[in-house]
Amino acid sequence: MGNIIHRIVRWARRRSPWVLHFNSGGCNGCDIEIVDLLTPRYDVERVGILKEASPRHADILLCTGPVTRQTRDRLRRIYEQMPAPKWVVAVGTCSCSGGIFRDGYNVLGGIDQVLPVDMYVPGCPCRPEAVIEGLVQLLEQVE
Amino acid sequence: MKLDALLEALQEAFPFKELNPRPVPVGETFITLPPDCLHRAVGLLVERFDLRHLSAITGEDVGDEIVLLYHFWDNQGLTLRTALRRAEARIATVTDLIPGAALYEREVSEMLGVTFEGHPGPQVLLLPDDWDDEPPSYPLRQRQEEDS
Amino acid sequence: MSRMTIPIGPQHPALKEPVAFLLTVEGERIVESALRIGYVHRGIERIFQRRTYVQSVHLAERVCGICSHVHSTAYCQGVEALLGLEVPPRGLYVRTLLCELERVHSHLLWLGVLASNLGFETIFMYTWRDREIVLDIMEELSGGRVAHAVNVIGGVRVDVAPDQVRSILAQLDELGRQVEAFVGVIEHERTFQARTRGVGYLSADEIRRYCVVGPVARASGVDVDLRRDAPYAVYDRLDFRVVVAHEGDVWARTMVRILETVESLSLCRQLLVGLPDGPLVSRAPRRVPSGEVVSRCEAPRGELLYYVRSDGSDRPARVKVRTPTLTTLITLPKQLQDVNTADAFTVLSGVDLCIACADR
Amino acid sequence: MRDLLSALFALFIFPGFGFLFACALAFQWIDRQVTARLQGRVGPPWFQPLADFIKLMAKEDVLPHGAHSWACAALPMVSLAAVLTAAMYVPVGRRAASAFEGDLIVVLFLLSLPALAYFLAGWLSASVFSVVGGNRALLQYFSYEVPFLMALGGPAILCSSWSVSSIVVQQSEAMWMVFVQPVGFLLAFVGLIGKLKRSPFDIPKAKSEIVAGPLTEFSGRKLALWHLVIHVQTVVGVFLLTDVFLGGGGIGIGIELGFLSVLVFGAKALLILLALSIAGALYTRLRIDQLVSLGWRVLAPLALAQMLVTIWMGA
Repeated sequence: MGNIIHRIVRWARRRSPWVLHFNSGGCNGCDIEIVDLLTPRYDVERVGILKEASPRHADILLCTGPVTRQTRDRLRRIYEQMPAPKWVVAVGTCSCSGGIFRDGYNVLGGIDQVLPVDMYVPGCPCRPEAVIEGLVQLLEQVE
Repeated sequence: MKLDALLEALQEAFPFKELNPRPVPVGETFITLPPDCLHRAVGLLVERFDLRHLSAITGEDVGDEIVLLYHFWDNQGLTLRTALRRAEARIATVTDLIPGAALYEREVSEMLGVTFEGHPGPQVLLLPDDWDDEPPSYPLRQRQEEDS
Repeated sequence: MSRMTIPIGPQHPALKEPVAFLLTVEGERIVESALRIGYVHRGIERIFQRRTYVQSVHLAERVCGICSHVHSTAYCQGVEALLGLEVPPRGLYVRTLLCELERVHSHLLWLGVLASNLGFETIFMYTWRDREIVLDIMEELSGGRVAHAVNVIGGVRVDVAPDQVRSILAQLDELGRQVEAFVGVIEHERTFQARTRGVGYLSADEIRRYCVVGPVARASGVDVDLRRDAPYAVYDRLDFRVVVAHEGDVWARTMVRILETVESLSLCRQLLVGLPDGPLVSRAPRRVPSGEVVSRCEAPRGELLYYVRSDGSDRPARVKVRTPTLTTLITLPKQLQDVNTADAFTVLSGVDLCIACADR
Repeated sequence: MRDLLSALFALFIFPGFGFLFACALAFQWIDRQVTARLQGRVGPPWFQPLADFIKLMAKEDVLPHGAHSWACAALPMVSLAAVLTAAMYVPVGRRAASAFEGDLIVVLFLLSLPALAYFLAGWLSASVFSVVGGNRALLQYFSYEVPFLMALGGPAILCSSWSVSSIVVQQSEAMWMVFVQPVGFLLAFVGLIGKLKRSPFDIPKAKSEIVAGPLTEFSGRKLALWHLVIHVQTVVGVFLLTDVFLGGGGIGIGIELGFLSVLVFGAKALLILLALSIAGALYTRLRIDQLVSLGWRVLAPLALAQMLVTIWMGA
């Protein structure tokens, strides 16, 4: 019985990933590609992805951009506000490593300097297909 | 913009200063002024020539001096160049003449440590609130590169 | 009525980028607003000083993801002027073509964001769907949807083949029809008008006092456009109209932007049809003679200024970027005064904030 | 024994909780599909609402510091109970199991309970956005509720009965109310959009303004229940309009359809749902002051006029 419930819940989690998008210091390039995911060509609602507004409703935190000194605490707080189970996806090269901005005086580096990252999606900027692929691969690992 | 008339008027207002007008690409004219004349000069541009569009204020640390460039524009560019002594980087604000300069001045102020006297709200603009203040460090000042 | 403080941002669904507004409201009326930017401040002007001139082209494109090409255009134009380098006409045409495509993309994107913030999801979906056509064209030309890496110092690195010209013209015609439909919606949809008319009003005098540029200025009757007033690239060889409106509200800004999109599409056609033969790029030396330059371009959001000073080495001594959003930010407290809380988001969208540009 | 079994069946399976739950999920899917198609998208697969529901049920349930914990837990339960109870009196194709004279009033009352719970949830969940959303929800309630009640009162007066079931029965012998009272139907439809907080009246939960309104701080199970409340409310609201204005499961003068009437009823309900989705996709969200003025300057006077005409006709 427990096994069946476990499998049902896993099925539901894989099919209903609600994402929250936070730009922690990016250039907008990845952000508009993430918003693009919602629009007719990519339409991620067909795989159950919804872009949520409140951290409390979200399962996956999609981060773009490097972490700047101003956004660090906010990023942590948003992560803490999300109910478990939750995952973090770093979208874009600068959110993976700091990228081109890594030696800026106000930049701390990639998202993994602040939060545990579950999936890295490189690209500058990431294509929407790459973001979808990253999410799908993340969901395949969901238990 | 009537550049010749403008230069003439400026020279008339500051008879003993060397204005050094020189063309700079692309379509810009640079005029040099001492810091204490700048506010009056901007006032003259705004009132006599209706030159109200200040595109930007560039600040640069060139070693012993901090250079400020006030980029104006009215169908062609006019830049007022002034140099402050690094030890005492202060200049009168132009926000009373051009309210739009408020953010430019705040940025120059935090990046280079220039004090704009009379600025209505000289808080930091881009840097974090906890940017290390003791001793003051300014991201675009040159000495920092040598330190790090 | 009791006062309440509503913090908007840095994470907020209406904002694609982190920026914080503190709205003090009485009921639904805003009595005070405070603005905090700098969340996206990466210190780009400092990073410029550590990169060579060639690397800096790449960095200039990353100031902003929406108007990346115009940033590198302004930068390259400046460095080319320092070098005294003549860009071949074909290179200038391609560069201008990308500038105009980018304007179309930026304005459509903006219209979608405005509609989404107004709760008009359908228009958001339609504008972004049609924006894909522009992205396809840009991808076909450059290989990049958002960042193009088209500009190099001395010209461009991509060419437009004759069969590409034909296919792009066809795609532009299709897009033109869609844009006409949007014009109709903006002009006639009553709920849209109810939400945008009279909201975020700025007078021409306020525009001048705050040195505001771009579509926001043009929507208040201030007739400035660098493409006409100080032609760069090949704008002096093209035929276009500068769209000006006089209402000064969000609706006028919408009209200005969407009609500008129509103009931009016509500019793209002119550029493709009149594309001259010849090389794309002039060879540029790695070292730049000392000197300084002020380079201005009309970005989708208005006047973009690059100041570059060279000390004769292979790295720029100083690159200053003044983006158009910095000029519109300062008007926000004025625009937000005494408006309804719901309209605050119309106002914020209406000026087309690009925080990445403003913070650098 | 048989009576008891059939009562239990009616309560839990059809047209009880099980049926309503299935309908709520189905309606949500249809709504999302239609909206997606209108926007040129593909839309979610059929099991999406179920997956969302299970996932939320299995998620951690956190509340911010300062939120009223037992109230936040009780409010969605109470609302769910209210809308499920309301459904007991709304006939689905056939006569409602527990119909009695005056049940229309009960249904209308039970349907407004969630609005009040929603407002309270906003006030008690310790977030600025929730409070603003709660305030808006209450203001909105006062704008749509009066015209909505008066619009539904019209058919009741004409039929001289305040029971949904007998209004349905009377329509099977005469014309559908939508033809007798088109204005009333329109008002009830607009009122329903307001009641369900759907676009363009999604003011209390305007995503781009106040995040998710009163639900901003809810997560996990409580959020799942809130979503269920909203969707069951949609189902009951649509069923109510179908019954009162479209003649329930009947197709015209005096023909008995038996079990088929459920299908006819479903088809009519789907039409209303479709109209709701389309209306949501076509307009810009109004501002709360614009809605209040629409409610009191346009809808309420129209409803009043309709009411007076109805009484005059009936007399």
